[in-house]
Amino acid sequence: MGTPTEEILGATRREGKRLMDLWWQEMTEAAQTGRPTAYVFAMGSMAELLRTFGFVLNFPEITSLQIAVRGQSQAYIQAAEDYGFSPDVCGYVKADVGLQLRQGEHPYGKVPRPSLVVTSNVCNTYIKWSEIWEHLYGCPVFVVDLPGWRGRDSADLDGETFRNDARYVLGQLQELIGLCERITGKRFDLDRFREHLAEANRMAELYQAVCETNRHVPAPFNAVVEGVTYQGIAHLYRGSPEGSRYFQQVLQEMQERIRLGMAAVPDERFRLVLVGTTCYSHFRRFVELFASWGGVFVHSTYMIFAGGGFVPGFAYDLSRPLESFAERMVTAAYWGYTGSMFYQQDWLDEVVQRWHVDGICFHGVKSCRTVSTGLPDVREWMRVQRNVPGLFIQSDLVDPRLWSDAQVKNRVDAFFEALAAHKAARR
Amino acid sequence: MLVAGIDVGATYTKAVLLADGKVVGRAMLPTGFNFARAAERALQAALEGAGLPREQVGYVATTGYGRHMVPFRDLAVTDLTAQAWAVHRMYPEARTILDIGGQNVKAIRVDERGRVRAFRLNDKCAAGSGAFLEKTMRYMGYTAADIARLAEAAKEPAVVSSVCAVFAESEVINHLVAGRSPEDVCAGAIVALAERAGQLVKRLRGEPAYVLTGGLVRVPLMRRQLEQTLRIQFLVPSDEEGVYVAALGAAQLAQGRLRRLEERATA
Amino acid sequence: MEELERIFDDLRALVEDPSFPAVRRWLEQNPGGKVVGSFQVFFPEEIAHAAGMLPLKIAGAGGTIQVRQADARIAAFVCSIVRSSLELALSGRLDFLSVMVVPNICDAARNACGVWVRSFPHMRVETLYHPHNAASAHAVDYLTGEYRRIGRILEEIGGRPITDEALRGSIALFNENRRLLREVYRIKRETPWLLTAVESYLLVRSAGLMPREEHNALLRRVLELLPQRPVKKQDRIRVVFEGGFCEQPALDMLAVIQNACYIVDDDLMIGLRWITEDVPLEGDPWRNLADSYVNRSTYSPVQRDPRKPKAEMLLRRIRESGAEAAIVAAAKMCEPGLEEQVHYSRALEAAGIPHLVMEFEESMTVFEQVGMEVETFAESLLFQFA
Amino acid sequence: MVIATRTLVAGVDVGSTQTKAVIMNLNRVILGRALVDTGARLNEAARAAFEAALQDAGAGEDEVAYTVGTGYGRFKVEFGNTQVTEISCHARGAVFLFPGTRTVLDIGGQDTKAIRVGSNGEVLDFCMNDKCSAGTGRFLGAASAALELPLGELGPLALTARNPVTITTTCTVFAESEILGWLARGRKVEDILMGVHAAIAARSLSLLRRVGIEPELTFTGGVSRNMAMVHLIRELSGVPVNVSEESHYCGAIGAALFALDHVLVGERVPVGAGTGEGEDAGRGH
Repeated sequence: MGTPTEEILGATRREGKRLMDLWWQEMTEAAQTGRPTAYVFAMGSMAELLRTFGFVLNFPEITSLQIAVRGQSQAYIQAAEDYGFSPDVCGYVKADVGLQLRQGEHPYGKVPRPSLVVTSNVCNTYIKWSEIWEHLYGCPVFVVDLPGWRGRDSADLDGETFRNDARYVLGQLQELIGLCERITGKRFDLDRFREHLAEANRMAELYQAVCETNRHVPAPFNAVVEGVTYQGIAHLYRGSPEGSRYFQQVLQEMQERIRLGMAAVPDERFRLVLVGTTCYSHFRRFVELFASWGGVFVHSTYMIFAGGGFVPGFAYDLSRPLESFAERMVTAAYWGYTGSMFYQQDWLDEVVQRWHVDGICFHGVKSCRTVSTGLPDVREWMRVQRNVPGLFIQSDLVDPRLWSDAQVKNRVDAFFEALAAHKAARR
Repeated sequence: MLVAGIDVGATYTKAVLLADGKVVGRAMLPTGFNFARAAERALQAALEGAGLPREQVGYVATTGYGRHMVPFRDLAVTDLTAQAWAVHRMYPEARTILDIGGQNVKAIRVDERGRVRAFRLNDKCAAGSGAFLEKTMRYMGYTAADIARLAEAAKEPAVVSSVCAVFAESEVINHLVAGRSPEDVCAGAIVALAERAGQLVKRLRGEPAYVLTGGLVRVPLMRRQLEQTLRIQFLVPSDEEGVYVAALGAAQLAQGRLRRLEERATA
Repeated sequence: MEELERIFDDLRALVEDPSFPAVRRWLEQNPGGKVVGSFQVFFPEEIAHAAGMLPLKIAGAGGTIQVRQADARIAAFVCSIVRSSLELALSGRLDFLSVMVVPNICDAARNACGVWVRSFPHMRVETLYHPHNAASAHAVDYLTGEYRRIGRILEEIGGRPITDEALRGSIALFNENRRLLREVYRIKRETPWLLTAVESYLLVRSAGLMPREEHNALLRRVLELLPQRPVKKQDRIRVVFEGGFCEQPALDMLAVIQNACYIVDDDLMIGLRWITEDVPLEGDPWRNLADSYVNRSTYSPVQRDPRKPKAEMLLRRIRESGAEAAIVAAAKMCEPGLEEQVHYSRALEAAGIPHLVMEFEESMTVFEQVGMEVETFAESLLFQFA
Repeated sequence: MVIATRTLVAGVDVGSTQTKAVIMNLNRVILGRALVDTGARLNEAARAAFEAALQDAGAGEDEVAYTVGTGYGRFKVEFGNTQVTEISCHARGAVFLFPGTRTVLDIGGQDTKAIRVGSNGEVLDFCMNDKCSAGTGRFLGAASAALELPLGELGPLALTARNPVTITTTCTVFAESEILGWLARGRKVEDILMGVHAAIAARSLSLLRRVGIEPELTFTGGVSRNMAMVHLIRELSGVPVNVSEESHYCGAIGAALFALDHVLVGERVPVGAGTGEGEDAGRGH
């Protein structure tokens, strides 16, 4: 019928798919033409800077999870284990090793070889992962070392610790620029860089606004369904006009959904926040286990890692782009990434209040120490200090062998049974 | 002069007697709690069977789980070394040996002289030993003797994909909860075990010719599955040979050492 | 030679005693003294020493205690050393700590730092970010600043300034300790039969468990006695043990290995031997410490330094120690160690060096499989049965 | 609306090794109980236990107004009316058996659960074992197999230990090989057994700590009949431990109580879980 509402509601999904396809098209072409490709990571991707040099950006975390969503991760992971990697090693890493051993043949296209790898230490495993490509391809690996949250010493943005960190990061960025110039043969274009920063500023603001819409009851989107697409686009298109345009559309759609009273999960009964990821090899099942009880995820830790750990209210100062970029990276490392990982309680506390959360699902990922170490401890803190119920389940990011359906279902069902009692008692 | 090889396993102890390189006696007994006594009894049984006196035994090599617990040994070697040696004597062309036993799965690469070049044992975590299969059977109310029969009657093996033995057992239970037949579950457990064992061979980067030993080679599905996964053909010793392979290897090694000692004494 | 045996017996008792007796002795002798704990791998203990405090290396509990309370806070798929170190604290065995520093070596340790913060509100728990971009021209500047930050914290807690003079004095003391440990490793390389793997490990590990002044005296005495030790050289293979940079194998596991091999070099407790040359005494001592961490140091899987490709460093370690083979171990659940293990074994294979790949856990008590693997490995190199 | 003749309710707990059924009247009196081995066919086990419990109660199936299934095989109680997880059921059952219960521990073959409950048996918080410390209950079965001793003898023998070994690994599979290792080293069977019990108790305690231990602590499930385990849990937790003669029926009792709620109140049985299908759902082999 083509009413405006339907256009708005359908456009986001179509546009999200188009942007994802576009990225794969770009990667597949680069695999043929040899256009310089940088491998980067979701957290601390330095996309704004690398875009200035025209690199194609490959996000191996995203390609790994897509292998799992396509239901093919087990074969890729097994190939990596045959190569020598232990069952205890990160599932993303192994899915990617499997991909590299297949010359980049991916269910969605072809992944080009890296001309450059840029990583941070926000997840220490990024560094070890990068070293695998270094061994396979002899490509340059540049670690942008981002010192993380150090408690009270990092609280003061005028303090000596922050200034020392920012100086270090700025120095490294200058070295990275030199490396990029050598690889691409292009001079660093500060004006172009500034444009990418401006786009990232725009997108950050819109992304924040989208997250905020989920404070509405019922929630207009599910942070582990639509939210995963938002995270993906935010990573892939940060610093580009497509990114800002997309989130403009998403925001519109969310406002429309709220206006129409549309809920992400019909008959929303329980509002949840997810600490960790879903298990991407059992993506639909994971969501269904919660949705069948009327449970919707209104937020997740990964929503804040996306797009570079956006810190509310922080924007690049375009008058001093590189310095501001360095400071922004340090701040993101403090609050967006490391702070939210091991000082999770403060962030959770705020989300529970502002997003009207009934319970927290902690998903321990067996092969990921970055997001999983200390989860029981945070869970206990939230229970004792804030009386917020928490569910603890375990499986993996992408390894289907670590998913045991009956165990997970048993825990989820029991959690909802208890949550129902908890809610009834509060009424 | 006789030499003896004694394989002191966790469940069974086997002894093999050699005279001039030929097997003249052998015996197998349950190990029980006392490894030294088990070794002594197995040796006695082999001697009695052959009608030979103890005094003629000039050299004893032990192998297996309890190899260090036997005070009257002259030499202790691991079962990998012993097995590799015996298999090499049986099949000089063998370069890769896969042994699927109750407690352990071992993949061994040997050189043209029967020496161990590289080896891999199953990660305990990796649900990859016969014990897992036995537990599965016991859980379903069957015994190890039913494995082959049940597996052959399977329609479609249930997928048991977990790496961890504990979860693998849960998976088995979950399959039964979901209504899968014991036949399919049994076959699924075998396929899973073959998968893990095959992975060891891959990790070792095995080369032909391949030899398959161990208690579970008698399960046809196991062998078929392995050959299919690895796209290879296995040489398989007879049941009799297979059971005594480590003890035989130890005895052969004992023979070699004794000869060397005698040469040294006469020189 | 009874003296040597007695020294090693005492050291074994010290290493296996989760109540940290040497620290308690020091506290009795220094009433009101403050203890600074540091987790693996490296911490500039000189700074704590210069602040008048006792630095203590926390490297897990091995199998000496049962992990009970820590498992309620950290999931079981995290490596043992992170959990057992926390257990030491939760069970009250580290109540004497004023400060605990957890360097950002890996994801598990970094997040465990948050658990320590939540669990011990009365202890000052700090994380320390060593540079992961060691090749950057800015790394030393940064690390100097980071060391000064730690210094400020210790000054605040100790209530007295850390003078450059005091820091230089501490550096000299620790230089001496590292020099003596290098001597121990020279003996391992040249005459491995004089010193078992367990004994040399005890000599290194104990450095982090007692005042360095005492430890230096002890090392000097041992080095004096060792050459006269009446031990027969045996026919064993010479191996390098790699994989002990963080979680430590149980003493009994080392004993099983040494039954079949001479370990002529290793990376056990590498943090205590991280700096490979004397730290200069002239100039800014803070900067000298930082510069030595970055530029006068060895390697481990948890430091990124493109100037020190780890597989090549291992090959060099093997070459320089005259080893014929390597045991490449990794702790269970240790992401960096397990990943590096793959590169190591690939490089060794390419170089044609026999090697044994194994996984271990500090709390292991059963070594049958380890024994079987090591013995088979040794047999394959040693015997020509034909 | 309750039909007059239907004055009974049933709870059927299909566990991984044993299936239990309980028949209860509207006055919360247990009239019949039965326990059968689960085996490979869960629906048959559920049926058999249900019928045996009816027989024990001297009642007919047509007298049962409502049946709740629980346990891993709860969706295989095909003749039942609804399903509730065993976490909720153990909580209800424990408070029924000991009204002062605030903390519940159940060591099962597949999973160990620690539950904190309110005075009406409602679950306030629960924790189950990590993946890498799964199957601790089954660990006793493994010990029994390795040491060739019947399950029932393990506890009493363990209590005679003088110098127990320490089993340090968390992983059940590794721990099983530790048993063999200690045997090979000639340690006494009772000392090894005590080590096994202590290891299970230590892991159970870490779960209890995650939910917070509040007296009274009630220990449910089959393992609660093991005296060594009860002794250790009491010692480590520092609180008295309730154990009922009926402890292995606790889940089934809880299920029957949920059934009773339904009959009396018409609601309160938590619903919404959908079906138990979903094995391999979303898995793309």
